[in-house]
Amino acid sequence: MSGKSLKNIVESLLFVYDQPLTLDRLAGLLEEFERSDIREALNQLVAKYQEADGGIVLVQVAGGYQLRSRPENADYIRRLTKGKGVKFSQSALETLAIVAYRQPVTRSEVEYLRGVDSGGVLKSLLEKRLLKILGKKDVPGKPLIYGTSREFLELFDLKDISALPTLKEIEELVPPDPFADQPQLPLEPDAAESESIDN
Amino acid sequence: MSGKSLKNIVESLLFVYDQPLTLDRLAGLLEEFERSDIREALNQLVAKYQEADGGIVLVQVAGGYQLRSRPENADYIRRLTKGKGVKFSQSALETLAIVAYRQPVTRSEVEYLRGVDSGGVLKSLLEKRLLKILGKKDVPGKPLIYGTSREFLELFDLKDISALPTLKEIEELVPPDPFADQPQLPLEPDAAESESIDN
Amino acid sequence: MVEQNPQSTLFSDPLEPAYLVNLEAFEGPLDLLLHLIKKNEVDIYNIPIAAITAQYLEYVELMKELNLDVAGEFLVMAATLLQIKSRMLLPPDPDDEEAAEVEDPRAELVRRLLEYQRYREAATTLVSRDLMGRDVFARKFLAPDRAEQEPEQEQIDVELFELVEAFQRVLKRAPVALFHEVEADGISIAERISQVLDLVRVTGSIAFEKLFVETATRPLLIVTFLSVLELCRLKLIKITQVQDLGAIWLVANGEGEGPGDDEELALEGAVVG
Repeated sequence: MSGKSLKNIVESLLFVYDQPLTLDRLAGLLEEFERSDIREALNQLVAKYQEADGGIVLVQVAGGYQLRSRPENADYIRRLTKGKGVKFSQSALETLAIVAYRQPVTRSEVEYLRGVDSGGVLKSLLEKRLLKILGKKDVPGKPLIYGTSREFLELFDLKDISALPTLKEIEELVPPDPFADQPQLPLEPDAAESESIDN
Repeated sequence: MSGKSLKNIVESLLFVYDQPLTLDRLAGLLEEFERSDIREALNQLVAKYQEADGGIVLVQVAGGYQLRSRPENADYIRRLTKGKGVKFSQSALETLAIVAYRQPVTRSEVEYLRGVDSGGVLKSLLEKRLLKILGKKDVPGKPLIYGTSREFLELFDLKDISALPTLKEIEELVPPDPFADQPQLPLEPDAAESESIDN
Repeated sequence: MVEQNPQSTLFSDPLEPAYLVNLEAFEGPLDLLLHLIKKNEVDIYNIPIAAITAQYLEYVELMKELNLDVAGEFLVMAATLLQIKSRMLLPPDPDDEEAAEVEDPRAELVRRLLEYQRYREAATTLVSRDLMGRDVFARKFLAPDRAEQEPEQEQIDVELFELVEAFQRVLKRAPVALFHEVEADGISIAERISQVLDLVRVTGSIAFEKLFVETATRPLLIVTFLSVLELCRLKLIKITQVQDLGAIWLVANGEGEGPGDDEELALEGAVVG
């Protein structure tokens, strides 16, 4: 295999791996190549990245080699985290789900279902405008009653709350046991009586 | 700031991020730059990576741009990642193909085409985030309708859903008779013509 | 296994061992039929239905002998094949001028097989592409300093299915029998509550019976009834009876004091979304 290919392979490996790769490690991975050729490929890559002077740099660090983004661009990269689709925490998602399916619902009902204090989560969902306060329950303490908002519908691309898939619809995706009580079907008149095999 | 710098910044962003970055997203992140300049930087980068022919490739996928390892080097990379690659069952693939080409599609349409219960497969593809629930179809029973996700496009290296390989036309296969004047195969007898989505 | 079974004479051509291993692997009746068509090298547009049906039934029987679960779909297809076979045996009606024009009994089956084959090929094409995680790899995103996030600029990245999953999780853990996902005609209690509250709020009060007039199905009656109970429990509505044995009225809570801020709030809430 040509040096160019080996160079490409090493570059692919450096790209995929998020930690520094040592020559030893590379030699271990690429058994069919000579250690000296791998070293040469690394040198070529170092030269290539130096010359390219681009948004990716190849650094020697911790005894190994690592591709990194250009340090000068760090400010821009930090912006990525900001807009990175933030995954809901499990507790936020659960709380949102309970309100969506059980609305109108009070905090104590949410907490009863979740088994944990949910005040903070409810507050943060209110701040994100995914929930809204529907009113106050007419019982001692007048607890707030929560429901989902228009923003909630938008987030999940729902026309209205009735477009929310019911649990039944999801559960129906898994057939209970289609073979449980299959009626015996006479397949062919002449074969039917001779064959009675339980399956 | 020079055009070269912008190119570098975009390259750094593409390098760091694990999902395809769309022009919209980049324009949102890099507010101080003109959208047209960002597009130009992307074009320059595409040309650069094509020319470099190295271990990293720049692909247009799922509506955006993404740096990936060169496909030819997959064997070597798998040594690094311990080979926990993706594996699909035939039923998962069939179902994915049907949803991809016929979306928005209901479970019963999938099952008619496959000839078997497909609830379990649909659920597992939903769990793998390759499919998503698009809403409910506006026909009696309001069945859920499914479509493919961004992750689907990313997984199969598709720029967008129109980049799917063309489906072989059945008409090509059918000789003039005896089925030449067959009416269109009714996929869902009571809902074939209405494709209205109620989500 | 087949050899030990006296019924193995049933098989006109002995099954190659490799095939036995694959028996389970058929995705369904269409998959099995396509296999038989290919194996017999027959024209898909002119399937020798008697022969193919016989072989199909043999395989289904074999599955049973091997104690494999024979899914209902295989049996339905068996019935379909037998029906096609018998229709093809019928002599053409001499009185029917258009008999020759009548659709080939195999036509729909052929269309389904072609359509199925088409998607199977598409699946093969799909999986031969450069798959992320198998042929191509991206880097992991190592988020820099998360502390700089500004919450109000977060883009929320969540799928509807995740919401449903979250609720399922809650239900699994939740104290038993607190509520069931009762629903009727696709209407859950939550939705019905919202509808009932809506009605009551808009009209101020509504006769209890009126809620049930148009609701024909029993499940919907139950859902409606449970919704009313739930609304009472939440004290969002009041139930009143003007005289003994008179009509029962559902009254929006707070209605007696006239429209106020409270009502407005609740009204907004009633029409969720």
